[in-house]
Amino acid sequence: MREYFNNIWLGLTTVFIGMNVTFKHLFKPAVTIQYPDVKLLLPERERNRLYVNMDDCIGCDQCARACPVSCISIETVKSLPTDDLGKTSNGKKKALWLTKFDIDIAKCCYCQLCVFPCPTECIYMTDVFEFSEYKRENLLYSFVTLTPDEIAEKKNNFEKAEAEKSAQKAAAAAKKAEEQAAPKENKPSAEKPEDKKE
Amino acid sequence: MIYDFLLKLTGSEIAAGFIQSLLPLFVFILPFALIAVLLERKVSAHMQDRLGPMRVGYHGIFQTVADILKLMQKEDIVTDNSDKALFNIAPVLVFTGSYAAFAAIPFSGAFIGSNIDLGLFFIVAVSGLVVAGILMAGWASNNKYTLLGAMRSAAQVISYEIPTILVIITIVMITGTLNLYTLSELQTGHFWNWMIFGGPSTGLIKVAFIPFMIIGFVIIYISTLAEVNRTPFDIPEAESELVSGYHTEYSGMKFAMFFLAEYANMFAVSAIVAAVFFGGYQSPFGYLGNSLGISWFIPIEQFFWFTFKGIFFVLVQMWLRWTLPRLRVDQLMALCWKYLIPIAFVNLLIVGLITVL
Amino acid sequence: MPMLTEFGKIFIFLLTAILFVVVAVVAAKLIRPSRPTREKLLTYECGENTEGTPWVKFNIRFYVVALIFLIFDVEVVLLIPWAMVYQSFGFSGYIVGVIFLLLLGLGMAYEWRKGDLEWERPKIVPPVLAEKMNLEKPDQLTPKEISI
Amino acid sequence: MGLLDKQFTDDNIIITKVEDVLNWARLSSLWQMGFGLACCAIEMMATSASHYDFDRFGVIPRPSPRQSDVIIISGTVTLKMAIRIKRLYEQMPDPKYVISMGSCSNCGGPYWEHGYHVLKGVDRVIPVDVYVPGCPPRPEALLEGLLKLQEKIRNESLVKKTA
Amino acid sequence: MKTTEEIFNLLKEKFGESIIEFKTGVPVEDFIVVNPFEIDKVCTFLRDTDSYQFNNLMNLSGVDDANGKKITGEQGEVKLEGRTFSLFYHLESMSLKQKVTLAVRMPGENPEVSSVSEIWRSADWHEREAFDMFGIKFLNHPDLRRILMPYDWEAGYPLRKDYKNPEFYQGMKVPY
Amino acid sequence: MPVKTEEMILNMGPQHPSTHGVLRLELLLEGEIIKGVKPHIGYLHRCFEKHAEAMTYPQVIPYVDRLDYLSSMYNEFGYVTAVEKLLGIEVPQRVEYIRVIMGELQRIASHLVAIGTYGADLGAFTPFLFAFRDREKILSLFEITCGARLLYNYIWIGGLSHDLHPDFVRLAREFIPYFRPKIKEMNDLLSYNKIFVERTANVGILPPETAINFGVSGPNLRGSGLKWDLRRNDPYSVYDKFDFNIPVGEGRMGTVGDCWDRYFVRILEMEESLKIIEQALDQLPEGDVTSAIPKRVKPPIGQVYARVENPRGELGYFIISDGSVNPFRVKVRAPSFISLSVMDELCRGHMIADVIAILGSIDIVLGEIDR
Repeated sequence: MREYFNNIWLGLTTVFIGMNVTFKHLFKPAVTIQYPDVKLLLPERERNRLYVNMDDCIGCDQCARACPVSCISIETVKSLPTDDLGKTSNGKKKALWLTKFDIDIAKCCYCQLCVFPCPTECIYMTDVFEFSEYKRENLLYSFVTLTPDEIAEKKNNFEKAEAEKSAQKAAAAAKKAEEQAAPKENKPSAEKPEDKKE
Repeated sequence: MIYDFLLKLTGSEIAAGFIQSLLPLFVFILPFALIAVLLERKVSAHMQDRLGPMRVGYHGIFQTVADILKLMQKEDIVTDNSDKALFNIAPVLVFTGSYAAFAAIPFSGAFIGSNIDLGLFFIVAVSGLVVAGILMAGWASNNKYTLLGAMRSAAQVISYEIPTILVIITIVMITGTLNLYTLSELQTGHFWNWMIFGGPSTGLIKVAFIPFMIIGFVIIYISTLAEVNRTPFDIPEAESELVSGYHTEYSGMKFAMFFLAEYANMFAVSAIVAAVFFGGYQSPFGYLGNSLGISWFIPIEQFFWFTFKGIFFVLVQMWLRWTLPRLRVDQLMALCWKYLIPIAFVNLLIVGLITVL
Repeated sequence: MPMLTEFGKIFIFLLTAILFVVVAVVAAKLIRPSRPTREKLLTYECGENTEGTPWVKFNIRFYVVALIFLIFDVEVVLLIPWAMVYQSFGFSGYIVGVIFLLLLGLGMAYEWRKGDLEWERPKIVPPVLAEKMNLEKPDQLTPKEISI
Repeated sequence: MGLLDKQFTDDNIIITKVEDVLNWARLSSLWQMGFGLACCAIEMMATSASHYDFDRFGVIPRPSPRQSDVIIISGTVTLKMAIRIKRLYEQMPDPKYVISMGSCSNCGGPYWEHGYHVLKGVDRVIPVDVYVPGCPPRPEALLEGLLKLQEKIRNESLVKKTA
Repeated sequence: MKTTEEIFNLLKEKFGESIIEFKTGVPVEDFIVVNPFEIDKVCTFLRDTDSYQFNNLMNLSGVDDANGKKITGEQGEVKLEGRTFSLFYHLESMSLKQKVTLAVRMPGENPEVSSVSEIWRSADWHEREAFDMFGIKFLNHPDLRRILMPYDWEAGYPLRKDYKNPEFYQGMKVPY
Repeated sequence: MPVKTEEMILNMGPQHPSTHGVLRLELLLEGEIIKGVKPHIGYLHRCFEKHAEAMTYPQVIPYVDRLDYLSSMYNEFGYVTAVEKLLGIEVPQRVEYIRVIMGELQRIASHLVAIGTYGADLGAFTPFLFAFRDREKILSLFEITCGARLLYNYIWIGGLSHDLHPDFVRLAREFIPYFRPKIKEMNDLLSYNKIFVERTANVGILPPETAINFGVSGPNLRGSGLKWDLRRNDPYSVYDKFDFNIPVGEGRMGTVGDCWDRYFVRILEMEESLKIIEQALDQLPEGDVTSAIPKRVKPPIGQVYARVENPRGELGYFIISDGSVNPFRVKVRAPSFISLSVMDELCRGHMIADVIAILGSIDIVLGEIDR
């Protein structure tokens, strides 16, 4: 019997306590950020869309190797000694033409592992998060600054130079064939010029 | 009375009755539902430190309009396994059941759909139609969730009818009438004439009534809450258990009908509580129309007060909904059979004793 | 011209309601698309195939509720005429009602006692495993004793 | 045969007006199917929570697919789940929309390479309207995706596209 | 509190041949290699004896040792011959605060081991997972079905080192 | 009334509002009574263990994040503990303290989700939003530190990816007095509510013996009345330097080990976490957090099992190294995986609504169960 009335009492009082809490909140200002009108100031370390500053990129491929999901693909062509690619902002000399620098942002897992190894700090995460798309293909970002024609030209140049070089090398190798067992026998026409300079 | 006015205007009783029957629907229920759905979202949002609909019109006032228009565009799915005839009839029955209750509700001194003497009793009885509709919907969908939801719903609604009726009998014992119009007229004057304050009786008896009236009010409020399946009694459509209960399989306009019926029901029960305990359409302070001498203004004021009281109780329903967890089905039954009914019984006996003394 | 009774008005209310639903559904039909597919017309069960039919012999519990309700409802209905007029019979009128109510209450007490108001469910046994389990009491597992 | 099934060949002012109203209704009341898959589901919940408040856009979660308009694929779709997702999508009434949220449902995300049990992109089983990138996307990003979807609905037309 | 070595010696005394080996090394946690068909008896003993009281099975993990010879088949598929599978049992006594690691080794062709799910119920799902991922059969397991992969997965056991992914599953393309 | 009714199989999930993701429960029902529950998992099997074998040790960390996405920090913590044990390296004190602070903040955030969704499961939607509102504060703390809201990749082998943000300590100190009253509010709104108590007390009782035999750990085990917390009983990192209590279920509203106890242990644990954070902030040493990060992680041949007290229980990593830069085998002992297997035992004889209550009270995360 005691329990019976205790139940009634507890039931009513706890309901009123709860109602009191919600009633108080009815008049508290909302915490909502009205997104398209008001935008939150994002912290400086914010990790969102990747951006590559191609002016600084030396094509070292470190980011692609650090990426756990392999969403960065880089292809480079060696420049000719005559080409001047300029320097990066922290004084490194560029020696490679970037013919492909694609980031499949749809695969990216925003872990920032690619940012740390970059020697020139040219790849970094920005605070841009508004980049949804109607088509998935649009999420494949290409950062290459060269036009396709230029890329073809650079490749061509490199192949020519390589051919010359290998011809020279072959000649040199023929000279000291007894010492060195063909240090580089790769056929430049068949091989994709994928250099992994560190 | 608007009916008499319409009768004069059209000259045909059927036409007058028809127009009158449309009035609550278009003048009241549809606007009310539009407002109430928005209100529900706004109230819940502000209780949860949110804002609620903001983007459709100023502070989202057209949100419900958009919802209805969208629901009209939605495909209507009738699954292969369902009992198609019953599936289609169910929403009609549910809406009819809840709308019929409005026939006997006095919105103001000048408007009551049907001034039958059985008023209160009729409302309780006709809400049985809703149960039939719900059972039909649950059964016809041929879905386990809907069936369980419908079963629970039926068990719940019929169980909670008993405490409701018992409290109504308590009122009838004091006032001797079931007619809601008469009941409202009895409570005229100021708010101390309301039934919750002992009604029109005077003296010591009036004071003695007050605690029992309050108990009666709490009981009827809880049980009407259960009858319209609102939290904490929303187990039939318990989202986290039975997906969305008996209307899981309904889409598009038929679902909208269930939705509309639910909100209509919410107001109907609030109106009953207001009419029985809080003076119906009577103003708590006397009428502006009286003091200004504009007699035609009084019904409008009355309508305002009635709506105000109704919406107030609807708001309390929402308040409860966004505060409380829901009960389990056996606890719900236990609450009804072990707590509400015995207390209502005792209450009835005591009130009867006071009246005869 | 026949007088429209109050019940007639209610009847018109009912008709209006039905009409409204029908009109609304038909109006929606003019707009909404209809593209049924086989999967769409399957019964929804959280994305799984349904196993068995829901139309089974259902739990007796719900019927019991219905039965009790029926008894109570009918008896409560009998109370209404009494409630309206008992005052004119004075104290004796009240006593008559009380006797009736007491009988009703007695019936209910009986049902309560019999356990019909409980939801019929098996006794829940916490899953205690029968195997031997050398477990010290929790208060003995105080952090001070621990040395790893 | 309803209005939305028809494709008008000529463009006139009535059709455009009706279309505008219908599109407006659809885009303002996108009921979301309450359904989460993985990490992104938590961000989706955060989006409907107080700080970002999905309800502002008229988006409320509906537990049943029959009453929902938009399904947000929030997380990794595994092969086991893909069959169910396809069915759930099918069971939604037309018109319906799909938002693919996060890298995993866009294209398998971090699991695209070695994920023997991961579906590489939910667009292999259901048509996707908007891809929201991120892993998981910020709640704002999801809201932006929703705005993009609304933009898309706004431009839907009853008029048959010519060529 | 006993060290693994003490436990090994004691077990060796009790079970003899079933206790095969004691392994130790610097970063290696010490563990005891047990005969796969005797593991349930050893475990029952370890749990129920008062001086051990290993009442908690922390972890049970299958390992593909990938230690056999590599044989390239006709279609270029790589097969490992003579490889073994291992199972590691990490036991803990919550009352005596001691831990021990047991291991069993099974041949690669038909890996079978006695189930310990009767002894620790937590082993039930762990064993199902090992079956699902490595195809290790647990004798006397009450319900040995796949647990993570679909029940109709036919392409083998994915955590084996020589696993090859199928092209299609129920009409869905699996590779990227 | 022993009338035989037909049994019915009801699927709950994979798409269901309260299965916390993509779990499928196959309920065998007799009316409303549960005869048995069969959990079907694997709808989120993301092949973590296969991925780990193909990654280098640091690259595994982003995947580890995605296991238990509600407590990523702690997953990283566990993983790096295991790898550091394998490598045999010491990390600077500051790193340890920051890890503990982050871990405990993460514990609060994770418990908030558990409590909030538990309320939502039982029909109270407001506590859910309140919990998420407060969680948002913690997430913003993480965000200023490492830039991500949910999956951090913050704790690295031998160190941390960033040092603390200059504002972090101030904001964290502000958070503590902000959060304490919110716990009380949650108690008013939910914990002591009669309806909530009725729904959870005496439901799903898990006796301690059964819990241990099933391998249940963490708050679920403590809810059964057993004082077992790896932070105390098998201390790792710098947990031995803090003073905190281990709350256990006491059966205040019903029997020891019922849903209410499991729920309330989490509420109490949030307070304890606040205590730890306070102490750690006070003791926080200065120093460098990146100095100990090895350039190339290449552990010697060997194997290790290391465990930490995740918000959900004992999170263990079993790592076998074959001496290369890729782990040979990583097996995760996921606490929810084990906790879920006890469902069948707990649910028998209860009603449908109780399944939700029990499932919510054991607080599972599907990402971790399916891996």
